[in-house]
Amino acid sequence: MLPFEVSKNPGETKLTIRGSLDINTAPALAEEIDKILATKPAKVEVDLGPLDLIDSSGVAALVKLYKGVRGGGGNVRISGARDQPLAIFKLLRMDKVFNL
Amino acid sequence: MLPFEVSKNPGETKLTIRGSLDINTAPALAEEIDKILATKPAKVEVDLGPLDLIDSSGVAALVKLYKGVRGGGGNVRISGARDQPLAIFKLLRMDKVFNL
Amino acid sequence: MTASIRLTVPGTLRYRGIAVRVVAEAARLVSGSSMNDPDDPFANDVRHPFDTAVVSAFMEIFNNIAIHAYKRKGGGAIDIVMTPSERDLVIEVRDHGQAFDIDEVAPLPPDLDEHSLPEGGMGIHIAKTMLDDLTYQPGPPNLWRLCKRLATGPHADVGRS
Amino acid sequence: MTASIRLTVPGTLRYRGIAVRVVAEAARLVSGSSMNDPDDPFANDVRHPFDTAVVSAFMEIFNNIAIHAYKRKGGGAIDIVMTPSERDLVIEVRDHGQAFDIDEVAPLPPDLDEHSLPEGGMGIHIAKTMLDDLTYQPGPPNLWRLCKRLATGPHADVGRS
Ligand SMILES: Nc1ncnc2c1ncn2[C@@H]1O[C@H](COP(=O)(O)OP(=O)(O)O)[C@@H](O)[C@H]1O
Ligand SMILES: Nc1ncnc2c1ncn2[C@@H]1O[C@H](COP(=O)(O)OP(=O)(O)O)[C@@H](O)[C@H]1O
Repeated sequence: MLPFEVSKNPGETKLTIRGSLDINTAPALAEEIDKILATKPAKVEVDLGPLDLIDSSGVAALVKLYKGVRGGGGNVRISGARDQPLAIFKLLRMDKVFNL
Repeated sequence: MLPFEVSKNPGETKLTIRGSLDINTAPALAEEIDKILATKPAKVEVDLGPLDLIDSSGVAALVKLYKGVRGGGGNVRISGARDQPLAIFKLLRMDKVFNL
Repeated sequence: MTASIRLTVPGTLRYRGIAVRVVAEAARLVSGSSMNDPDDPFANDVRHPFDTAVVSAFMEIFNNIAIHAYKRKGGGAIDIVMTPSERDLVIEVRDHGQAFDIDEVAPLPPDLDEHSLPEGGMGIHIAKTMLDDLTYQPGPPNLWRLCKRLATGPHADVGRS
Repeated sequence: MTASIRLTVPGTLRYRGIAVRVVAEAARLVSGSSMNDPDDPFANDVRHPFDTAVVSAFMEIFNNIAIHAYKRKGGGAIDIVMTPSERDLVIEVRDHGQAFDIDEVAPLPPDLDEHSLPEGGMGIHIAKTMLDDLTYQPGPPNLWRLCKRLATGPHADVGRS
């Protein structure tokens, strides 16, 4: 099973990430992100509620998604971060940019 | 939180055991079993559904309960064993005695 | 994949949980039951028959070392070397506690009924039956060698009783 | 409680999961977040701020050794010695891969906005900020020393940024 799920509705792509987003699992997400970016989405919702752990490779994948969508004129909404992932975003001061 | 729960109804005592019943957790259960046996129960239901792991110390605690209740003329019903605990009961050929 | 994993912990029951987890992970490297379950990075159920056999046997060996060899007082280490290969897992466990004669351990009674249900003396029997091979060599250091092969047929990896 | 736990694994990302689990357990021995959760013997969430800090830092150090020191090719071991005490956890990590000059690692830009969000170079920063002390001594063996103290005040153990 993949550590993420993508669902596409008209005008919105939803990405749910679960478990551990790390150096071993981030490469598969990065491929999915490339596919998402290729669709030039207007709005991407990222649900981090089921995410338990993240490392810098996982953060890099999310940053790539964020920059890619914004660079194409779209919007990203990240929600649900808790525990260790939230601590990491705060440490990196990304909580403000990501609006967590 | 204790690895077990006891509920008493008239004529029946129900014991639910969860997690790991092993050399580190069995002593607390053995104390509880002494209390249960002191009530000379006519019927004890043991639910092993939430039990993930057992070792020989855990088995010994259950045998003590079984023998104690039967020795006092009562009945024991053990149900719900699965995975590793079930494999251990089968290996020890206790599945037949315990009616699993 | 024949590199080894080595874990050394103090010889008390406090460290049993850590050791059991590592052994469960080593079993998973052989059985292929996923190590990084994306749904729960730390999920660690023991479900696969191979993992069940390895973990069940190892728990008994660890308990016995802490209780009988180190007499619940610690004072020495338990050294565990796990060598996973494609087909089997070999675990060597060393301690510097008191040695014993494994041939003197009485077997379990062959037929169990309600009255003969054992309340002890099951550990070595569980470990032997769950594994393909279990040897003990008194030391120092005392050396246990646990070997479990990955079965290819169905229902073939738990117990041989 | 000053006995050490030692884990040695091959220096590849395949063994990251095992190492992270053991470090999480070692952190739990200090923070007191239960090691044997009776509800799930293998539950292993990282929730306590102390555990969060230790695990976050260790994951980065392990990644870096596998990727930069061993260049994703393995070929050597990663040796981890965890010494839990009542007040802190000290973790020493040794590898025989390529050494580097930690003082040359560029810091993260102090102010982040949408455009300066980093896509790399965060690992050492995360590890340093999460810990009370992080040192690196080029080898062989190269030696990382991670130290995290248990905070007594509330909200005091995650990050110092
Ligand atoms: N590692 C060990 N070191 C010393 N003695 C041991 C060890 N393991 C087992 N023994 C001895 O063998 C006996 C049988 O062990 P076991 O089958 O596990 O049952 P139990 O531990 O319940 O007695 C123990 O009572 C003990 O005397
Ligand atoms: N263990 C290590 N061995 C060799 N070089 C390392 C090690 N850790 C870090 N480095 C070097 O320091 C740099 C910064 O590391 P880090 O902050 O983790 O970011 P990243 O790994 O994303 O580049 C790395 O790019 C690498 O050149």
